[in-house]
Amino acid sequence: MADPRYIAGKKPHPRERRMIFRNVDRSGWDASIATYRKDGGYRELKKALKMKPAAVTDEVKASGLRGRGGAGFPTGVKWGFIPPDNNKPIYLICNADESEPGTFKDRYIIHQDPHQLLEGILISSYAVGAKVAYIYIREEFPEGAVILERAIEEARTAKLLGKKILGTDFECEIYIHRGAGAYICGEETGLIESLEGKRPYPRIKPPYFPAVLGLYMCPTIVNNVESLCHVKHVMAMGGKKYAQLGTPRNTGTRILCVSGDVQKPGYFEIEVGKLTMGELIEDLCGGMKKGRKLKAVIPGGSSAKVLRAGETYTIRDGDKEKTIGLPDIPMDFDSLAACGSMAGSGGVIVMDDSRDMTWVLNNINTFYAHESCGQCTPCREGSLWMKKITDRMLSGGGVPSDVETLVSVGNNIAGRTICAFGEACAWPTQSFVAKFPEEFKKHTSRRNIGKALNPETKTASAGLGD
Amino acid sequence: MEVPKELEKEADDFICHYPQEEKGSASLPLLHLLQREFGYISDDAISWVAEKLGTEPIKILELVTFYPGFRQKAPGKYHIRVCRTLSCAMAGCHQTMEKICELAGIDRSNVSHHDPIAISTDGKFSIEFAECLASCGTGPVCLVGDDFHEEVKPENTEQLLQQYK
Amino acid sequence: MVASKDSGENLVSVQVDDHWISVPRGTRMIEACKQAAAEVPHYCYHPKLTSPGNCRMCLVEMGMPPRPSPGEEPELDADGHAKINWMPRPVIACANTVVDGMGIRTQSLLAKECRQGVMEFLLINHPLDCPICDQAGECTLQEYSVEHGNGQSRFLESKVKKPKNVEIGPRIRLDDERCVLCSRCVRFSKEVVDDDVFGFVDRGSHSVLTVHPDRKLENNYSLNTVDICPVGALTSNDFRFKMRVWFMRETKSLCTGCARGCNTVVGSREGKIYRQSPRENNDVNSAWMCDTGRMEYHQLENPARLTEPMIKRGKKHRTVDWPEAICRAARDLTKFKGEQLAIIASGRMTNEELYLTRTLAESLQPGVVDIVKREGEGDDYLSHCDKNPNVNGARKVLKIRSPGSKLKSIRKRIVEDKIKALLVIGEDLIDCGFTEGELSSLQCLVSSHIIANPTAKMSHVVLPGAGYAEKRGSMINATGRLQRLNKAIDPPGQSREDWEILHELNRAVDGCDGVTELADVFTQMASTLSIFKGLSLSRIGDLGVDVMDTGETVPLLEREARRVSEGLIVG
Amino acid sequence: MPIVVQRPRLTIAEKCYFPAIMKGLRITLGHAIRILLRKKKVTMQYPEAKWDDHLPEHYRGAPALVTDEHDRERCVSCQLCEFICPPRAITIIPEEIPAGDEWQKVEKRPKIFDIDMIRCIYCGMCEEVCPEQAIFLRKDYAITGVSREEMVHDKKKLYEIGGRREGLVNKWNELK
Repeated sequence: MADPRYIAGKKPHPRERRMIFRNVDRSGWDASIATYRKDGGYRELKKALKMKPAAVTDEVKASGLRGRGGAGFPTGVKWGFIPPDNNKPIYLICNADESEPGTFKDRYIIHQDPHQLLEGILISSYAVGAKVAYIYIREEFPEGAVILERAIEEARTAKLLGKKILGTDFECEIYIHRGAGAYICGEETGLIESLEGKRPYPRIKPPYFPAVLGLYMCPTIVNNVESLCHVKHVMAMGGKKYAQLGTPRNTGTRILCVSGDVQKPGYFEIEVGKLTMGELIEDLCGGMKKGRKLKAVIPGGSSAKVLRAGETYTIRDGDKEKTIGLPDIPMDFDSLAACGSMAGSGGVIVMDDSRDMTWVLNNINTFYAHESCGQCTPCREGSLWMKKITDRMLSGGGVPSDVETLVSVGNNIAGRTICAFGEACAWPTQSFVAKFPEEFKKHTSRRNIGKALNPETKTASAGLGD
Repeated sequence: MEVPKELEKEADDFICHYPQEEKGSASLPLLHLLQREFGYISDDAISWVAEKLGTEPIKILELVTFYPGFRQKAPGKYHIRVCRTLSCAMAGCHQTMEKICELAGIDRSNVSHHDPIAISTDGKFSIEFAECLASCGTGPVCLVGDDFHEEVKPENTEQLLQQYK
Repeated sequence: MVASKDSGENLVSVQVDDHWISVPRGTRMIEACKQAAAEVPHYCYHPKLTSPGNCRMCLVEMGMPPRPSPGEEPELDADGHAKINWMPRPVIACANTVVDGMGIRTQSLLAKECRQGVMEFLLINHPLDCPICDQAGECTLQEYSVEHGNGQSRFLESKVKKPKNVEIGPRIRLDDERCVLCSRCVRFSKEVVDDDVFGFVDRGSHSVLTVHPDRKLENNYSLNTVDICPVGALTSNDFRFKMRVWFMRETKSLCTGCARGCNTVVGSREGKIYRQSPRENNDVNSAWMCDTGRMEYHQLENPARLTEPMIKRGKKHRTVDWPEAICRAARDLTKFKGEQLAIIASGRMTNEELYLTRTLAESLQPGVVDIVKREGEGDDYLSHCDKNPNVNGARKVLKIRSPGSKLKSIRKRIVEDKIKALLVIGEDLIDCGFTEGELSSLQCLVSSHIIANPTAKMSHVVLPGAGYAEKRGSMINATGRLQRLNKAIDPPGQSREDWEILHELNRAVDGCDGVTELADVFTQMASTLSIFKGLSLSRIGDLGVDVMDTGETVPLLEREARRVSEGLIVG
Repeated sequence: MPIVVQRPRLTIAEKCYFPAIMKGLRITLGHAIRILLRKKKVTMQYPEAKWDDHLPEHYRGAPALVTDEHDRERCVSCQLCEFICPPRAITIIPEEIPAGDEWQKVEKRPKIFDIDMIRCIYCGMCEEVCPEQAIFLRKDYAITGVSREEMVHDKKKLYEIGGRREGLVNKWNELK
């Protein structure tokens, strides 16, 4: 494989290490199977089919690959949860319901390199023993669904799908299932319910762990698009070699999506942990906008806790503890968790000093109030309550007790809901209020009561969950 | 409601994607088909899907009202969905929204949670805010029908609307 | 461990609020807490339905014994139990099952905070209309808000508006603002009566319970959803705004609508019944009953109720006092013997009444004794096709082999003028195919009814009886269970409990029957009939006892047992 | 838990009661002298003369129903007054406000609301318990009649006595 050439102006940054995004923005590249095969596509599938399924799983386990959807759970371990004595059909679901605000990596994989995803799905299906795989793609990607549909047709024609794949006994079908605009379908049990044609109410765990009682109450593996693509590269490199990428507990590469107030927002595939927040913002994104200073960063999609410029964190470096600032945080799962936030889905949202944090929180709260499925009490009632409080603050009706109420509502949601959405909607409130108390006080001080501090609020909330 | 033969055939193909006893799984695909055909999901469409899948109509109504992707009233000829989530909001989606409404002659003062869509007086455009469209690096973004548009700053809106005649 | 020594194979030790108890393996945490007298508040959990865990009210603190590494001995506390590692996150008690050595804290700070938080969330959008709401007084939202609520609201925003006063079926009204979205009604309709008509529309805080406009909630079990609704979201049109629950006296009784004999609670105040709802009995009706049965009590309010004994003079009835009526009836009946006399009793009578009819028959020596058969439509749930509540009683006490088989011959012999006198208890013969001509040819027709009917009109002596909720007694249902009927209200006017009427008749005919109160009748019955051996009216208890094996099963109970064995429900 | 109250220790003066008796006599004497000097009138020529103008705001006369400023019935017939009434003087039969009625939102109102003034003891519990501020004890105290029936105040009569009382009530409050 020759080193790819890229479209002018879209050349990857030298600090990047492109695996998943190798073919994104590549000149002369298209989404067809011919192009993909010319570049060595489906070779890894062939390689995997020569191995025992368990051996493939072992490779993935050895690679230390962690799920790229948000929780960072080791993929190989997840596969291992399927009961060994199972005699029901096994399903694999590709979670292409990328809806965490700030994350936009799946779009490029699906649009520009759909066969990479299909190959990843086929290898994974082989490993877990699934004969049917569904790609649950969000409704907001209509074009992506068409491209994947076409890719599946091509793969079928090329006998890479159906029975006797590549002349072996392995059989597998991949179907596209389009969502209809619900963030909660990114939660795996919510997604499964949605796929079953029900309201996507997440299931209680226990007893409904997908690997045991998943789709149609059969063992089901749900993996993110990026994670499944990584499987292909794990096969290509071998698990041990793959594990050498990145840092020991945070292996491989991952795609960071940067948006917000930086010069050059975009996507960057880096080795996990080999880049710090400061380098990401300054080197890869060209720094903050002119004349503006960094104020805050949400490092892993909108539900991750916000990090404030100027804060210091204590993280472990081997046996030692060290104190670092925001720009020094390595972009990996464990370091970000140690700093009180999370790597999540890799969506980095950067905010400069022109941003009103109450306004930002209100925007996030509006999102979560709109996306709460309404199944369980704390999230259903609390998400809208938090939004209403920030709405009122912005329109000049804040009262001093609001700050305390906001935090306590958040505390009453986090950890007490059926699914992780509870945390997702509570963490922004908890962290924003804790880290920018002066901004919230500004909206609730008696001096400012009655003054609508942000004229955008009206448009911002109109029509969404009032 | 008259469902064309080809559409019914397409629906049957979708149903085959799921195990025989789990026909309910095809609810979303079927609703997508009907919305593509008729522009929105009517009461008849709900009954049709329920009958086709052998389920209660309420179970389909549950889905239609849950997912913002389904509309229960006819949109304009071109339906615009402007992303309003954080990155796009920071990039100025609210100004974009205002500008589009101004150019297309849409009054959004009456939209509510239950009726988020506003239609232009000439019926050509309809608009609503959507949650994250997952292209946060190139905001503000919007979908016009199935077409995706990036960096729709207020100054680009006129050009955008002109593409739809 | 000490606990595992004395606990059997299928018992596990669980610590609830610092006390160790033993419960069967697979018990839900919430049930274990209940056994330890630490009631955990809940809304969505119902033992007869699956647990979705959506209300989050039953959050408790949970801890597990640590998993010791191989070869290592677990650290023990003073009681000899392994030390519990408490988890930082609360868990729901309704859907999780206990494991050996588990610890549950229902009163810890975390558990209390969780409850308080959930309570606040449930109340912020709930309307403050308890004065109007029928659920007030038996509303768990009210009860728990007193116990676990904040006392004051921090909610400064406007509440979410939802549909109110929605007609979702012929018998039920829905108020969505009161709904806490616990989904009990949804699950009941789907899981128990296979009528999946409920659903939630919209989402998030705007979620609304509803039915499809073309598919109403009209199955015959719909009112059970009102019972299990923990708040006042679903109200019964029949009971709506009629009476506040705290005024009502509750009487444990039976439904006499069919041979199932569903256990009920009758709510009454000052001589008027306001509602009848099911009472849990896992051998008869689980926790449910049909709508038809619930409405049975309305027959007692019939404006045509007979309230005074009457004697026919010429073509007209005139009211008389009881002694006169009884005396006349006894005198007339004793004129006839054997072939000339027939008794038609009813499958709606209690065992005691049937027994007194039997003793009466022993004195009067009638040629025929029969009851009227009452066949109707049954279903696959509870409703039985035999609409007589006590046919098995009639079989055992009156020794009737084939109910209703002799009516035809009675008619024939009336026409042939062989039967000249008839004693009818609780049945309208015109309804059973007798003609007015036939009845008018009788020389003596004595009948007892609760509502005026053509038979009463033809009778020479009319004795007003009591409806099922106005008397006591026992009945045997379709599956052979002996159960007790209790008196909720007094019979209206001069009308009397039927056993008293029969007792008086017996005395008038025979002089003495050794009975002073109802319990005596049962005692006599128990000494005569082997199936009642060793029993007394009080010993029957609230839930009844099995006295016969009829070979019949209850379809609904069988399905319930299956779901219990699959671990889907607690049962 | 029982609370033990300590008996106060009395002084000798207190134990012999004499100063207290003297104190009482002094007060009585004072009143007597003032009346003799016609400084204060204590007897009123009822019913020619009445106390009506001097009745305090919290006077507990006949209980009555009130309407709000829009002449809307405040009572929702929750029957709490009926429940609390110590002599059981109140009888309420509720009814549903029929569809199409202007105030249908409230859904429920009393069909019959009777207060038996022969039984009423003017305790004011009904006023205190009312969650909708619909029943108040008014200043009417001379309730008379020539038959038992006349002494039962029905809904019409109760509104007549009660009149109007302003202020927001829960059931009309959109926020509640």
